[in-house]
Amino acid sequence: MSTINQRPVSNTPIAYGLMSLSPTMGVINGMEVALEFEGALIEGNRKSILGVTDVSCFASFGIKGTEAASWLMSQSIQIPMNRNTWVEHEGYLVLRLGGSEFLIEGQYSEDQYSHEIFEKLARFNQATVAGVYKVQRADAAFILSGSEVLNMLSELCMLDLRDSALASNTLVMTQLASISAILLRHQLNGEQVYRVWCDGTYGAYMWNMLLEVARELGGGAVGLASHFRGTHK
Amino acid sequence: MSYQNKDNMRLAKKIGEWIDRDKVIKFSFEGEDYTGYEGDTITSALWANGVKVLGRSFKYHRARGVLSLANHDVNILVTDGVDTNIRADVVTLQSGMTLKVVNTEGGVVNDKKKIIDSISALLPVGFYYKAFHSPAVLFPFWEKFIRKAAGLGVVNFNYPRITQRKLNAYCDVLVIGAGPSGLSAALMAASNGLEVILVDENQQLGGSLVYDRAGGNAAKEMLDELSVKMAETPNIKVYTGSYAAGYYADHMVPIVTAKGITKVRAKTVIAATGAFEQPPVFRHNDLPGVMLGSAAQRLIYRYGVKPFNTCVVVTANAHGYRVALDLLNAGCTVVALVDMRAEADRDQYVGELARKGVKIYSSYCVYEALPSKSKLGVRGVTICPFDEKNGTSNTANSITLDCDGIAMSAGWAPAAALLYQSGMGVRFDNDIQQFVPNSLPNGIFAAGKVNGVYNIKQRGLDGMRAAAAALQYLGKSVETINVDHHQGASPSHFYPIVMHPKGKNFVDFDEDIAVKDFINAAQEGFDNIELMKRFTTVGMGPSQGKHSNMNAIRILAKIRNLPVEKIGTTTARPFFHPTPFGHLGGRSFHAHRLTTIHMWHKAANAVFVDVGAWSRPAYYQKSGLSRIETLQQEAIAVRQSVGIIDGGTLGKIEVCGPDAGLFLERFYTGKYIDQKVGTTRYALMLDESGVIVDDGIASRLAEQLFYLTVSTSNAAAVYREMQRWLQIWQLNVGLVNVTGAYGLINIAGPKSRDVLAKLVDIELSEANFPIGSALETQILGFSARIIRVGFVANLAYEIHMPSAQALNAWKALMQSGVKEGIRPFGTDTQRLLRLELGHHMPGYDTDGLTIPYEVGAEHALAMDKPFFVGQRSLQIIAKKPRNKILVSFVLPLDYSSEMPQDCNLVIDDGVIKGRVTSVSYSPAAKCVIGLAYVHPTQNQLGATFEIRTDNGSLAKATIVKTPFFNAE
Amino acid sequence: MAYQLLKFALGGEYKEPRFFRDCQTPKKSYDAIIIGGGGHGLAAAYYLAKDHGITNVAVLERGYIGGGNTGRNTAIVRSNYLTPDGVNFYDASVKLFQGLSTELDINLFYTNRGHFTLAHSESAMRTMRWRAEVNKHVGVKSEVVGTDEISKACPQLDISCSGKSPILGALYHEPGSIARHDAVAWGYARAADSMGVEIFQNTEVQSIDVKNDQVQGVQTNRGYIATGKVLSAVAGFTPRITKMVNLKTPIVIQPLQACVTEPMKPWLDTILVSGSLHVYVSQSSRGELVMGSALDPYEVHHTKSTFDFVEGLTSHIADMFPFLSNVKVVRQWAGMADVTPDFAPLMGITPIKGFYLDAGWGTWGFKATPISGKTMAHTLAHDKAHDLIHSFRLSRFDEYELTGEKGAASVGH
Amino acid sequence: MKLLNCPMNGLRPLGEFIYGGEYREMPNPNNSSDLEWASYVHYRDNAPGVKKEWWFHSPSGTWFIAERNTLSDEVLNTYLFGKAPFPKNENLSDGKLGDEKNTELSA
Repeated sequence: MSTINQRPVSNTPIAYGLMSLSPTMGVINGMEVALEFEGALIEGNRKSILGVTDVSCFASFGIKGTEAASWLMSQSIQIPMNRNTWVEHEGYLVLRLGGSEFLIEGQYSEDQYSHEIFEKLARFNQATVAGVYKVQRADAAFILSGSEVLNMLSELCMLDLRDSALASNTLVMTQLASISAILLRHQLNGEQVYRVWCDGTYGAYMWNMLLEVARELGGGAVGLASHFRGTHK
Repeated sequence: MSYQNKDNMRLAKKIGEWIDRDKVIKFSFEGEDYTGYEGDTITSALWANGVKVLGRSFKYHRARGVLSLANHDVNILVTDGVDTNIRADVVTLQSGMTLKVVNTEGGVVNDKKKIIDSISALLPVGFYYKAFHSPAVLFPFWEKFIRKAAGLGVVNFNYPRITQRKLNAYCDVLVIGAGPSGLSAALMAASNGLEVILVDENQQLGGSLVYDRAGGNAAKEMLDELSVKMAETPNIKVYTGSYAAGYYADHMVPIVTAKGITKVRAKTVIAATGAFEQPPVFRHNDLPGVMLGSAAQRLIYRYGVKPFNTCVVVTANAHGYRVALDLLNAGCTVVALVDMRAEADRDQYVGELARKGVKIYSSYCVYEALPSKSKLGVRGVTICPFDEKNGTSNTANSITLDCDGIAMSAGWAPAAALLYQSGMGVRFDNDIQQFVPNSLPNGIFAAGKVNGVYNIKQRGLDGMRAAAAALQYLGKSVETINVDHHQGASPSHFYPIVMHPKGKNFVDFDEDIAVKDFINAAQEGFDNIELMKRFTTVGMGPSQGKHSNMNAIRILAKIRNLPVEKIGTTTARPFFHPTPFGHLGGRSFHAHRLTTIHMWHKAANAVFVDVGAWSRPAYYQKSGLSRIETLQQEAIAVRQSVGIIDGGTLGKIEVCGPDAGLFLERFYTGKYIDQKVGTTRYALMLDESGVIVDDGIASRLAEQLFYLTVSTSNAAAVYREMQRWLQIWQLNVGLVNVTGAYGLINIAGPKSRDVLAKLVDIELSEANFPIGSALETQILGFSARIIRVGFVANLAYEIHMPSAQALNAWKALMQSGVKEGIRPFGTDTQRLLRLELGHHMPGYDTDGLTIPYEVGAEHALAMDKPFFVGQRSLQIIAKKPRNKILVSFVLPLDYSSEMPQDCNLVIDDGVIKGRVTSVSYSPAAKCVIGLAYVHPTQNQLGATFEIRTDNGSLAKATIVKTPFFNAE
Repeated sequence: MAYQLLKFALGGEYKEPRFFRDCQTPKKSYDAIIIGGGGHGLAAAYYLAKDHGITNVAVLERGYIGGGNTGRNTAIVRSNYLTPDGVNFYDASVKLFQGLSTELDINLFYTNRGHFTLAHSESAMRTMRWRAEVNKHVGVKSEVVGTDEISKACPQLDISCSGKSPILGALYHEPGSIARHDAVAWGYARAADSMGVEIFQNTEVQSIDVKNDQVQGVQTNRGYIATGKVLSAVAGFTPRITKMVNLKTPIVIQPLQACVTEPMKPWLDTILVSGSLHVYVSQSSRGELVMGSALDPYEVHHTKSTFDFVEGLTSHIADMFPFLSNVKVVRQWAGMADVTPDFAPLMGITPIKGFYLDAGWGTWGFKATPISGKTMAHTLAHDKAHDLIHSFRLSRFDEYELTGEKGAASVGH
Repeated sequence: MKLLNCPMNGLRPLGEFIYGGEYREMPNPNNSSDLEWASYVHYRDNAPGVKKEWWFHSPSGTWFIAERNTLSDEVLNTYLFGKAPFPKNENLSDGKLGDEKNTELSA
């Protein structure tokens, strides 16, 4: 009997959707993702019109239960106080999904990556904490950027997502391209972007739908490298 | 031979016209070349060229020209060879168009089908209910002719699939109609800080201000003033050339544009939709050259086209006088103005008309229009004194006037379809002879003509009144605005119908329905407006009664001697205008789910099958092998060595917390409280009527953690039901749906243990990890759950891991099994494998009525528990006799006749006793095996029953025990 | 035939009589009262008079005749059901339909077009085989066919459904037909009236008088009418009537929507149904495509249209016929359906003596019009359910004897 | 598309919801007759009027009760099961919805 303990590189949930595009791939956070599709110039332009970026590689941790909020606070994690809102804190986002479920997502930054918090969270043991349950997550996660994002979302989502209707720290659990998704508006490198999470098994479908509309509107696929200069092969 | 006189009818440039005379457009119509200008509609360009016969009517194939120029000239449908049923009155002329009229035989001028018109007396309304059916054998013969006559344009089967974008938009106030009241409403709402969307079906703003000018400038000046304000107001989003297709619940109004649909969700809606001009009814009111007054005005001011050279205006309201002045202004000779009214207060225009030499005939009607020799146009009119009270014409004193056209203005019908759809209550206002809103739902407002306001100044004010009401509704404090009730003569005549013994006085131009048809229908008992509509088909044509319903109501009221309001109206259904499939359908969202191993399957030539939203390998195609052969090979690999299947699509649910066992005991039929950690139990789910819904495996991974696998197609529904029951039972349980978050791989077969053992650090021996074991461990450095299962083989393992690692795990297992000849298999093979073991599958071997007793699942029912869903119903059902039971059967080893199929019937003495649910040749059992429902009296080991195969032969099956082969 | 046409041309005077009398004042009592002047109620009245000689009958219609689901359906007639009882019942209806134009002397435009139920999955193919086997067993022409045969009957159909859900085969039901639905009601009304049945329009039943579990009469806006027998034939409104007699049923009212296109030259000769895409479509004798979909997803007692219905329907039809992109939908409408848990009707006697149900018609009521009329007339006349409708009795729900139609529930029509 | 107010997520288009049928009180299975139980399982309060119904908001996984007039299709009120006007069970919940902590958050 032999044991392989070398944890292999994992696949983004949209891997199947990337196959025909042959992007330059790289490993971030243990997951192989698309860094670049057509080069900085083209993608920079796309990004300003309508860019779609797969960020499923961001570390994430899910938890729910009546005591989830207090447990997170006991771990010195700042949480949003109202349901369906989110906060950003020291390189990670905390989404409060409904009242008692949380999704914590690490944000990529150039120099340091907030591993610490996720290492701490990974040590969570359900058997020892009453009223708190781990939610295994495998979302497909996206960044939507550029001037035409609302145009795209107005076709794919029935909700009013304009600044006037979607408060800055509010998230919505709704349907995008007819499947369930979490959506919020966020600042990234000083630009307003929209973030989308959906069940990873719908990831390739979602990626293709987002790209189909983005291309019609003058945008397209944008690699991680266009958003995060520190990411490279 | 050229029939059309081809006068150049184009006028000198008109202020505010919609055409660009610098841009000449060439096109052809019925084989002849013409030119028009950018901004013309097809109809306006043709009329400018003197072309008057633009189409043929549907039923009698009568020549037709311009009627409304407002999107209900549905006799003027053309095809450009690609698209069909193009509405020439509103569709913008494009360069190079090659147009032909639809539904003619030999062209619009010489249409051979016009013969039908001359035998129209044989074909009164409803005639087809009374003909052709007897003798019955001949009906198919007649039907061929009827079917040939049906329909308008010919569909182009090569037309491309177009999917237009459908967008969602939001606003405080949606104003529909950009005439004076709509514009005023939008401006008022916007100036109070509201977000406004304004929509109008015409290409430019202004409504009747564009064309209803009475030969003067006042309307144009008012429009200019409003346009300046519009330009200064940023918070109005304007959609022109776009129509509001219907009103739907909670103020949702789809706006149809050339490029797609915008679904507007408004907080309030103001309908300033105006009114449709209604034709007076007289003999030959349908000839090319007879048109509505507003159509003549549209031709003049929008397109710079002269409607007639010499004309008569027939009217029953003030609008006709305005039309006459506009016609004079356009250089037409107005021979006479015929006013059907006895003593209307003669308005301000009478003097002006008289000064300009127009003779006015009061209390006269147009008795008939006189067709030209070719019957393709008007050569004159016969007018005569008219008693409007009785509707009688004094033909003894008739006068004939020469002219080439007639403008008609007898009244209006409110364009109230959206208001009706919103739930408006109406009353009939006798002062204006119109249905007006009596009650409107919350947040819905009406303004302008549709609200019964006709005075031009009051229309603007009424828009502001509606806007103020909308503002108040939204909580803004503004002063209420009051609008005067209508003063003076009615804008609509109470009965603009002139009888004629020879008929052809048309009410509905779409369907060629004349006055007599209504009288006859009523005589036959169809004297309710809805019955009349169905019997005569009035209002059922493509214009949906926009120019015919009101006259039909008036005629029925007269026949029944009832006031109009007692007749009521027909229901106004969406759409306001016919709307294309490509717009309505839009982009199609065909959501599908893939496991992370999908790309591996694809590369390995998997043949996929849809299971709900999922795409799963059914089997892996090998070149040179049939599907059946492939399945059997995959099955043999599992039986002899090891096979592997992607089960990532299975539902996976964690049930956690102190009450988890109790929860499962209520939700499923079995017992779980005493289940040992590290073991699995069967989980059978029933509905409240005792019917089988789903089954799966419950693995107890920790004291307070059960891990449930449920079937792929039921996963979402099972989780949903768990959530609901949990709310009702209020137990201390947490539910987590990890269907997408976990990958699942099943390796099965005698060598599966060896293959798996290389990758895990646990003892997999039979003694240590027997069937029914489950634990959490590590594989490839990440945590995984391993469950010893027995669905497809006696030795098999499910490995559950985070889905991002599933492909790695799959590859590692494939690698690990190279020596053993590991082979992937799909769902089709899986069905065969489980059949060989004798397992039934919910949804496959059960249907929507199957109870546990019918599939031998008594062992799974813990009837001694205090409660489980479906238990009480089972107690009732248990007392009843069974009428079917699922049995396992084999066919003789040498069976070589027609192969039975799933769903072939079990027949006993000519009576259906059951059916086959699963059947296949089994390579392991080396015979045909299957499951079938039979009557309980047939159920004895070794007994035989008969299956009727597709070709009708009977296959004799023997009931046997399972598994079907020696599995050890 | 020639006479039928010529008589309109001769004489000049239009001599056609009323289809049925304009009844205004009901008698004090009738032998039977039928609530609902749709196809079913009028057919029951006709067969009561014709088959059983019971002519002292009033039909009470709240609105106008044929104004409910009779005038709102997509006029499809077929008998390819799943259970032998269902197939036999509807087959008897098809047979009555075939002779009905002659019997009622009105052209119902009953036209035999053939009916394809398309299967887009292996499991749908299995269900098709099941239905075909049962149909064949009781002598109804249905068979599973492959895509070649579908293409032959309808060459315009994109068998791949735009690549989204390829068609694998179909259940072909040769007798599938369409008819002019309004005319069915008018024909029965005229025939019933001619035998003495009185039809009252604009007559609403406000309550039903029951004493000692026996019907005594009905209260209407035209006054009280005594009777010992009341038939409720008001699909879509059944719960409002059963509430009057405190009778519990499993019916849930759900809207069913439909729409039509503008007329085009006939090209679609068959009736197509797709359970997976939730659509059915045929082309009427006017040249319109008549299209429908599955039931609306929740209970509501009104007939308002929804936009999502027409969005979904057009998208799916365009998958089947991509060239329709610029063909236009003219009108949409809705009806209310009595939906039962086992997708079979509720017919026959009830625990209240003299109160009979003709209900639970879901989306398949039109095609049953003649046979429901005939069997309900029999049931009223004998105070005992006709054999053909035994499985449709209300008490099956108390007895846990639901019909097997539930087994393979899908879009049918 | 009609709008429905999810107590946890606010006003949403109907397409985000799944109808869960009429809310019915289950009779005590131990002391109801077979007929009473069959009636509970199969029969419905089906005449038009204001009904309590189950609705499920799909993207968030929220079951709730809606009071709806089935004649006008007007929704009068929506709330989580176990909240007013139902008698409240102070015990426990599934830890997702309807617990006291969550309700305090509904600002």
